[in-house]
Amino acid sequence: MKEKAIAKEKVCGRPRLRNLMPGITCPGCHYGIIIRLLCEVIDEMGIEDNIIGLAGVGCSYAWPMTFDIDFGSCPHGRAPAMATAIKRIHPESVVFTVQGDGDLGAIGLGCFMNALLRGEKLTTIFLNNAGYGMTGGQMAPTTLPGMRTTTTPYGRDPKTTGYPLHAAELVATMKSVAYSARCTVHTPANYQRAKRATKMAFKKQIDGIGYGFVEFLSACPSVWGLSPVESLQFIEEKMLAEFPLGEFKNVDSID
Amino acid sequence: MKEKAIAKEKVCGRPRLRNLMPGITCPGCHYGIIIRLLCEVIDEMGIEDNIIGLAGVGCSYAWPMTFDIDFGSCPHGRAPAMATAIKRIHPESVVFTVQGDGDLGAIGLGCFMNALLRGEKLTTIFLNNAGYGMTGGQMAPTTLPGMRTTTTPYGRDPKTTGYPLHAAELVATMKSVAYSARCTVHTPANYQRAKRATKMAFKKQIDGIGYGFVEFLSACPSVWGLSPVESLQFIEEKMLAEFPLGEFKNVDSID
Amino acid sequence: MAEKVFIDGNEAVARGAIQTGCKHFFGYPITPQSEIAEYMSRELPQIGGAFVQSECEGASIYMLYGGALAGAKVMTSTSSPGFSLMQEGISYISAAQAPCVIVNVMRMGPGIGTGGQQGQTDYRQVTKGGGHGAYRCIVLAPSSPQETFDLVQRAFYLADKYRIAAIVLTDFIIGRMAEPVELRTLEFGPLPEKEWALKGKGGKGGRCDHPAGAPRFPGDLSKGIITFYMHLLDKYQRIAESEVRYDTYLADDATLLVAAYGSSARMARSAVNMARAEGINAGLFRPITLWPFPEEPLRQAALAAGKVLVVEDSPGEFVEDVRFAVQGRVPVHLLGLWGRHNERGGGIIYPERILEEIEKLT
Amino acid sequence: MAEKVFIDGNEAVARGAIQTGCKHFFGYPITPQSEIAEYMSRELPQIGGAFVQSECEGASIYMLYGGALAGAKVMTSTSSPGFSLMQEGISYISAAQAPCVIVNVMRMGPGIGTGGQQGQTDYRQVTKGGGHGAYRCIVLAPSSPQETFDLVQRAFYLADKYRIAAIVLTDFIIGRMAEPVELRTLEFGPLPEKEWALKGKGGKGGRCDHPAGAPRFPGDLSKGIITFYMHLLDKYQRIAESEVRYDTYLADDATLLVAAYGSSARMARSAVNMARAEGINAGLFRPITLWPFPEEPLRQAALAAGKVLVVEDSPGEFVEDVRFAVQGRVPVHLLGLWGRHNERGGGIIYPERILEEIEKLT
Amino acid sequence: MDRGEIVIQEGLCRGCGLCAVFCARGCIVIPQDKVSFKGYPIPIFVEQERCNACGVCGWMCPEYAIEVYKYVER
Amino acid sequence: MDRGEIVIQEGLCRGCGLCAVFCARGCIVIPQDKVSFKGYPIPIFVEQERCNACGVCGWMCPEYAIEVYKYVER
Amino acid sequence: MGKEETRYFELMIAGIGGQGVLTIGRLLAEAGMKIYPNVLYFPVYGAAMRGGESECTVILSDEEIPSPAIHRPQAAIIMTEATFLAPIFKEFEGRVEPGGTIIIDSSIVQNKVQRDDVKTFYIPASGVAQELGSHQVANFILLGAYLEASKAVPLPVVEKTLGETMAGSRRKGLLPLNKKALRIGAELMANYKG
Amino acid sequence: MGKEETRYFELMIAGIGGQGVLTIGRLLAEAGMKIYPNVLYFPVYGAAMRGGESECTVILSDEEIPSPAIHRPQAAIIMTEATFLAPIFKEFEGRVEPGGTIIIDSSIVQNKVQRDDVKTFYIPASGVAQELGSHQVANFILLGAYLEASKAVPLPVVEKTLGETMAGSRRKGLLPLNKKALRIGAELMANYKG
Ligand SMILES: Cc1ncc(C[n+]2csc(CCOP(=O)(O)OP(=O)(O)O)c2C)c(N)n1
Ligand SMILES: Cc1ncc(C[n+]2csc(CCOP(=O)(O)OP(=O)(O)O)c2C)c(N)n1
Ligand code: SF4
Ligand code: SF4
Ligand code: SF4
Ligand code: SF4
Ligand code: SF4
Ligand code: SF4
Ligand SMILES: [Mg+2]
Ligand SMILES: [Mg+2]
Repeated sequence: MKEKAIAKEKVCGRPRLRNLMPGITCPGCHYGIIIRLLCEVIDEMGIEDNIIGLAGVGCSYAWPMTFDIDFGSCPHGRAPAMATAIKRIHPESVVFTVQGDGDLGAIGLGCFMNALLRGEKLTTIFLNNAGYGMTGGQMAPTTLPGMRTTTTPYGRDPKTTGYPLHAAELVATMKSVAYSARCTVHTPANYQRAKRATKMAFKKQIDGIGYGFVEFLSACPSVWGLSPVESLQFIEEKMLAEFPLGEFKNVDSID
Repeated sequence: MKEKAIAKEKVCGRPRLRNLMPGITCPGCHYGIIIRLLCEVIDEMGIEDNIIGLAGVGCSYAWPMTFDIDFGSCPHGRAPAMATAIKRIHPESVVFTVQGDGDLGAIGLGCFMNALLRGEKLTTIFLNNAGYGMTGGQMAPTTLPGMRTTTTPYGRDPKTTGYPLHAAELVATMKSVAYSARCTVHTPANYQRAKRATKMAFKKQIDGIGYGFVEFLSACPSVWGLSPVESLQFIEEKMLAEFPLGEFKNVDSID
Repeated sequence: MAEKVFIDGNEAVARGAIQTGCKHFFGYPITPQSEIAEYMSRELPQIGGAFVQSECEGASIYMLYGGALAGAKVMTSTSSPGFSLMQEGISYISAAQAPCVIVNVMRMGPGIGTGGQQGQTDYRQVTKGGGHGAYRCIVLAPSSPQETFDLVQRAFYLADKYRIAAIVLTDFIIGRMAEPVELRTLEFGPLPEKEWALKGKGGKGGRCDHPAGAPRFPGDLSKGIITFYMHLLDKYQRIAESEVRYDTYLADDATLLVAAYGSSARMARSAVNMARAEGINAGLFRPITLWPFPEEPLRQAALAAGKVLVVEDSPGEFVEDVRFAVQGRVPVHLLGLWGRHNERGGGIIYPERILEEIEKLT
Repeated sequence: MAEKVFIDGNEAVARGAIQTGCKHFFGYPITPQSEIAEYMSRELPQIGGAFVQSECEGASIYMLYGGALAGAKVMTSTSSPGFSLMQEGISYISAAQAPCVIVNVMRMGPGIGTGGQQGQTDYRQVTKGGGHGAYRCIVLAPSSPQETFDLVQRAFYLADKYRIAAIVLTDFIIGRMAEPVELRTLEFGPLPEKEWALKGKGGKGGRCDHPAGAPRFPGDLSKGIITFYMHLLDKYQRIAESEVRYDTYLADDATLLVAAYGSSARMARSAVNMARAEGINAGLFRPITLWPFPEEPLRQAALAAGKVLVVEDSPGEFVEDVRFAVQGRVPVHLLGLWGRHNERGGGIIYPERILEEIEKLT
Repeated sequence: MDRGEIVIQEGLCRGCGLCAVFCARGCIVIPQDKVSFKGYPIPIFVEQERCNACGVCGWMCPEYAIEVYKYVER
Repeated sequence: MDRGEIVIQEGLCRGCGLCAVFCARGCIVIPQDKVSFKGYPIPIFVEQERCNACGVCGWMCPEYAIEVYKYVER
Repeated sequence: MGKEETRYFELMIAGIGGQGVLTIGRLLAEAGMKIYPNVLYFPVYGAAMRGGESECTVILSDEEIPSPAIHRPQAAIIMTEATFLAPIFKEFEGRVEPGGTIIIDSSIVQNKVQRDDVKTFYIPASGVAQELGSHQVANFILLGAYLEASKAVPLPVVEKTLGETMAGSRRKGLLPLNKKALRIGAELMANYKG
Repeated sequence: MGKEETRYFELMIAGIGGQGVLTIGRLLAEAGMKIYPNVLYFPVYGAAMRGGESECTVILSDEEIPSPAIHRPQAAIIMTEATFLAPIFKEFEGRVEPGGTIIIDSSIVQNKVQRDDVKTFYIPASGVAQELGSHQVANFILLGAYLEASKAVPLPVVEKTLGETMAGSRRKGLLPLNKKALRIGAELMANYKG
């Protein structure tokens, strides 16, 4: 057998649209996995030449440098406004935003909701890691009740800080939205489901139907104070209990 | 009969908590009716001594001067943030905001939604007149599809400007909200229903249950380009078709 | 001669922008400039452009930023409180050196002010950079609808030439007064391609617009903070050397120099006429660019006259730049908003009042 | 002597505020000052106060405004981009004359800047009023944790005394460097009752906080725009006369005056020591209040020395106020951020580099 | 016997006509050719006999220009 | 016959351990006492025989530190 | 009424929103543009939609016009006593320059001018307008009166301009009534007897 | 190592986030506070949570400390070769003042100091730490080595301070290991042979 010519075929490695440079996330952060997913989606959909990304401020701030596509960065929370203008000026392009749960859910909530209200045709990748990673682990609107963060040192108390934002469900209530789903990449099967959802969210834009939105639950070992492996379990047990996965809206025409 | 002593009993007039000064709204504007309603509610609930109002910017900007209660004015859209601080500092008081559909629905949407997310115990009176009155009749997030305004000169086109904001329904989806309703004052019967709803929205705050929200559909003859009487009909035929009346949430405890 | 129309300063803004090729406008209503957005909402859809009514001035400036990065000629307009809300965005625009035009039709006072009435109390926030990071914007202050029409076109040119935000500063008076305006197209010469614009990489390498990302152009923040600022300083220096604009009126033989900009310069000009009629040799110095400030020409004119009277409808902001220029070498007097004929929003510093002050000083 | 603790400038902000009676804090995370909010989130609930994490700096400033109108001692803190977002709110606060304290722990650069690193590039936005309406805020610039602790207390006092927003301006260096701090309570004397505060009318007549509403206090905007501004100008004048603070070091016999504030003043002080060791009579002038600016004392010191070297970690903002003060009567040199030892965010203008410049000038 | 009366304050009325619409008993009319000293069409209380002092016209007047009085015997 | 192999780039790996978790065939282990030159615990490909080159470890590696190769006969 | 030999006219109009103050001001300016090289129209109005202070200045001149704001106008039309904030009549009564002209809608303004160094005309414009069928055309009556008194722009030029500006408008049906009001105003002035 | 007759110590520590650079810097400063009237601790770290540049300065002095930032420190501990953006080793190798001290974690940093006007100590701290059971205590080993070399603060004072600061913490179980690492570092330095 050994004599037979054996060739190596690459099954997996750095995705083609991921620039060659080290990542700058913490060990075990799922952002890297989501970047792979996005690269694959863009690649497989054949839209790399006319896609434009806009990253919010947060641990995803460096995404513009890491993708081999046109990719801008935005002031904290303002990606939907910037994306709006770009899409209006280049309507033939595919425009998406990448935003953390602080970026979209707190400072940028008004900006984002108004983009939905205006009926923009955009796609948003929403990174829900239940906290502010970049600035050192403060509470985000998505922080679970009882969870300790640097600004909820005694655990998040809904009496004084409210309940978690359920973005995917909220988005689904808006008329101009064509697609809204919540996904994770914390298992290979979920990775594949998330990939399909992401393609759908782009397709709704490309087909001119409406807004496409995908919320990713994403492990943040640093803020959660857990190991990367414990974080998988945390998603499974705690995050999924608060944030159920699923498609909350998927329509092919609006009105 | 004429000899009998006949006394006159005042059935109706300027409400007690309405200061003696002329209003500055246009003829036929329903804001004046809603002011009466609020005065009566505060009076009847016996809360005038510890209620604090905060008015947004819009045609309701002058409300602080017209009520005989503590009443502040806010930067455009920011009443919920100001109210938050005041309520946190004086938790025993009743704090409410009065905001137009531009004030709350556009510039202030993020500020408002975040107050809901933080679980504030406040009450909001939302004035939906389907446009920007104060600045001369521009489109608001609540403007009806097809409606001409100074910034939708060819009629509001959902393709480029989206669909109307349904605030009362949206608010009802938020967990920390105890009460949400949509009312009108365009008939005496509706006036009474609206009064009951408003009392309920204050009561939820006073009982510490959660946020209370009342949306008022309000005639704006100036922006609508209709006479006051035609405006009543417009509410009946057009506004109610887009914005159904009703209670969308009414709970006595949250979690 | 091009067609002449009777339009006000607000319409002149909108028409000037369209005349020079602007097809995308982002704005939020606020008195006294909502008419600009309204004009755009009527016209832009007709020429294949887009008018977007933003949900607030913050959104306007971020849309403007996005539009500038997309490579289009873009504009927004607002009035004072709205301009305050734009400061973070202007700072980002300045860091990214994204060319765009911002119009501020000032109204009086801090806070809600006096309900969209006359005032010139945005001088510092507009000229000193109200946002973080020690950047500069070009500031042009027209004093008539015609000049507004022309300067808006120039603002677009300067924005593209220097990759900078260019601000056109008018006010209630200039915005609403109507005069005949000649609809001339100004030609300024060729401009560089915007190869840095985000529009889909289209076969080329992906462009990254990120301060810490791959360098996109000279002076990109990613090259390091010193390189970045030296590039900016050099650019600002070039602008200061080439783009200073001002106007003088009877200043050559003046023994009293009145300094005023924008609407106040109109009243001041009348006052100078009145003074001349009385035999007082008054003259007028009117900066057209507030940044770069015509420091040297003003100093020369002030030294020649020996005495300066600043007129501004504010408690005194522009006067600081005049004092800076004059360096204490001749006396500088201020007639601020207390010169108004009444307390209300509609109060105005009339030429008669300026004349009074001129008489006092001579 | 009060207890001495080893804390950094950020903790000194939080502790100083609590020490002087602040129980309500509103803030949003941003590097390099999130530690202030984090400290407050631990401590305030324990003393019956409230820490509210706002959703953005805009919300922080409007909460601060609300809190000030409610009559409480309130504070927020942020860093540069966050301060830009507060400009509209600060303008409203200034119009309502609502007393409050704002802390800006500066970071470098416009836009996203250099990721929360050292810089002094907010001078203009903080001192010139980045919002609309030509208002003023008191600006205090400490250069150590102890001074931070003390000046925060003073800021609360001044805010209440003058009904004004008082800003404490620190930066990455002052915010994060730790030194022993004596936890002393400063006493400044009695303050007026806040009868204007909104807290429910409680049997009295309703209080209206509206610019065009029933007059609440002297200088209320409702009294008319001139009255309002004359009141403000008078107040600003009183502050300028009574509250100017500065520090000098070996300035009396100096033949070269180094002018620097905040963190840069620390490096400058080392450089002055080095220069003295070399026999160069250098001295230091350090403004503590950036507004009111110590214009006259600086002019005197500069004239006496004959030469000024400004050191600031910026492309040149503070230097403008120095030039304004000095009126061109002695030369003013600038060592700006190009004096840093490297291009990165962590670049610093070291004392050695300042000394070099001092040597060049002597 | 008349059961009550209403008093319209011309100085406050802005002629919107809502009172006339909402008086179920038709007691109020607005002759469009009559204008108040402020320049607004002015409502007239034409049918006192039918007025039952229900107060509705008063509530619904956005300007609080109407006072409604009920006659009560002492 | 081995069906494939994986290559772990030590310089990219940050020792999160996800690859070990997700390899359903147990081909990867992370001995916590071994540290890479960057200071992170390093995974080891211990069971080549069982690897079916499914690629999962590669997908799920947040650092793209793993390349997976399938052997194909020519 | 012109200053020196060059032609020069100034008019201020003051009233409250809804009375058409700005409509006739702008109309006069646009008509003036057909005749004068320099024309200026400067309106002042509040932020609220209806019923607030409304005022404008029109200047027609052979020479350059420096200040858009005139403290002591040649002529004024006064359409209201006062607004909530501003004592309109009092203010304008005082401001018109000596020798100038004040035209008052005497159906609305009850006050009388106390000065005798100005020419004052009390025109019951709103009353007459109501008789014409719409109190909304009082403004045209007053403009007609001014045109007759000042001769700033010939009435036919104003009528022509009015026709042009109303051509595309939803209100163009009102054109005949507006023209009629202009003429009646001019007649009232022509026949005016103190 | 003190300057002139008054006591004066400067130390800079540089590495990447997660190595405990700031922990030992702050510990040294707090211990120093028990002895010196003037103490300064100045950390520099980026905005990202883990793995970025991390650096701090500690100054202990009898005299007032003007500048918190020291360009040419007396002594430096270097715990990494370089970060993504910054050539840490190169930079600090050059910056230490002539006659000063450089202590290097030689398990991590492969480079050698090229200057001969400084005292250089290559301590295989991470390696030794791993042997001790946790590569996380390399920082304490290096601090122990510095204390031995400089005599800036007696080891027992540092240990006592460590005990105090860890008292309330979740990590207080690590105290014995940390102390052990300090002592081992001191020993390695005491027995150091070029
Ligand atoms: C105006 C402004 N405020 C605050 C910040 C500081 N900041 C940077 S990232 C961030 C939040 C990040 O949280 P999130 O969006 O959840 O992203 P993550 O880091 O969790 O990915 C904040 C508050 C900023 N950059 N700009
Ligand atoms: C920051 C800011 N932007 C814009 C404005 C101008 N403005 C005043 S009221 C208003 C909108 C009012 O609309 P709405 O809230 O619907 O109130 P309405 O007048 O219809 O009652 C706007 C845009 C402002 N005052 N402040
Ligand atoms: S802080 Fe959290 S989200 Fe940010 S890089 Fe680290 S693990 Fe990822
Ligand atoms: S514009 Fe509309 S909302 Fe405003 S006062 Fe007039 S009718 Fe009322
Ligand atoms: S009180 Fe009732 S019945 Fe009488 S006029 Fe008013 S609405 Fe009509
Ligand atoms: S409802 Fe009031 S304002 Fe309207 S017409 Fe009747 S009395 Fe007048
Ligand atoms: S998943 Fe990647 S980074 Fe994590 S341990 Fe495995 S190879 Fe290393
Ligand atoms: S390729 Fe599949 S089987 Fe092979 S090591 Fe990776 S996960 Fe395991
Ligand atoms: Mg997050
Ligand atoms: Mg509205």
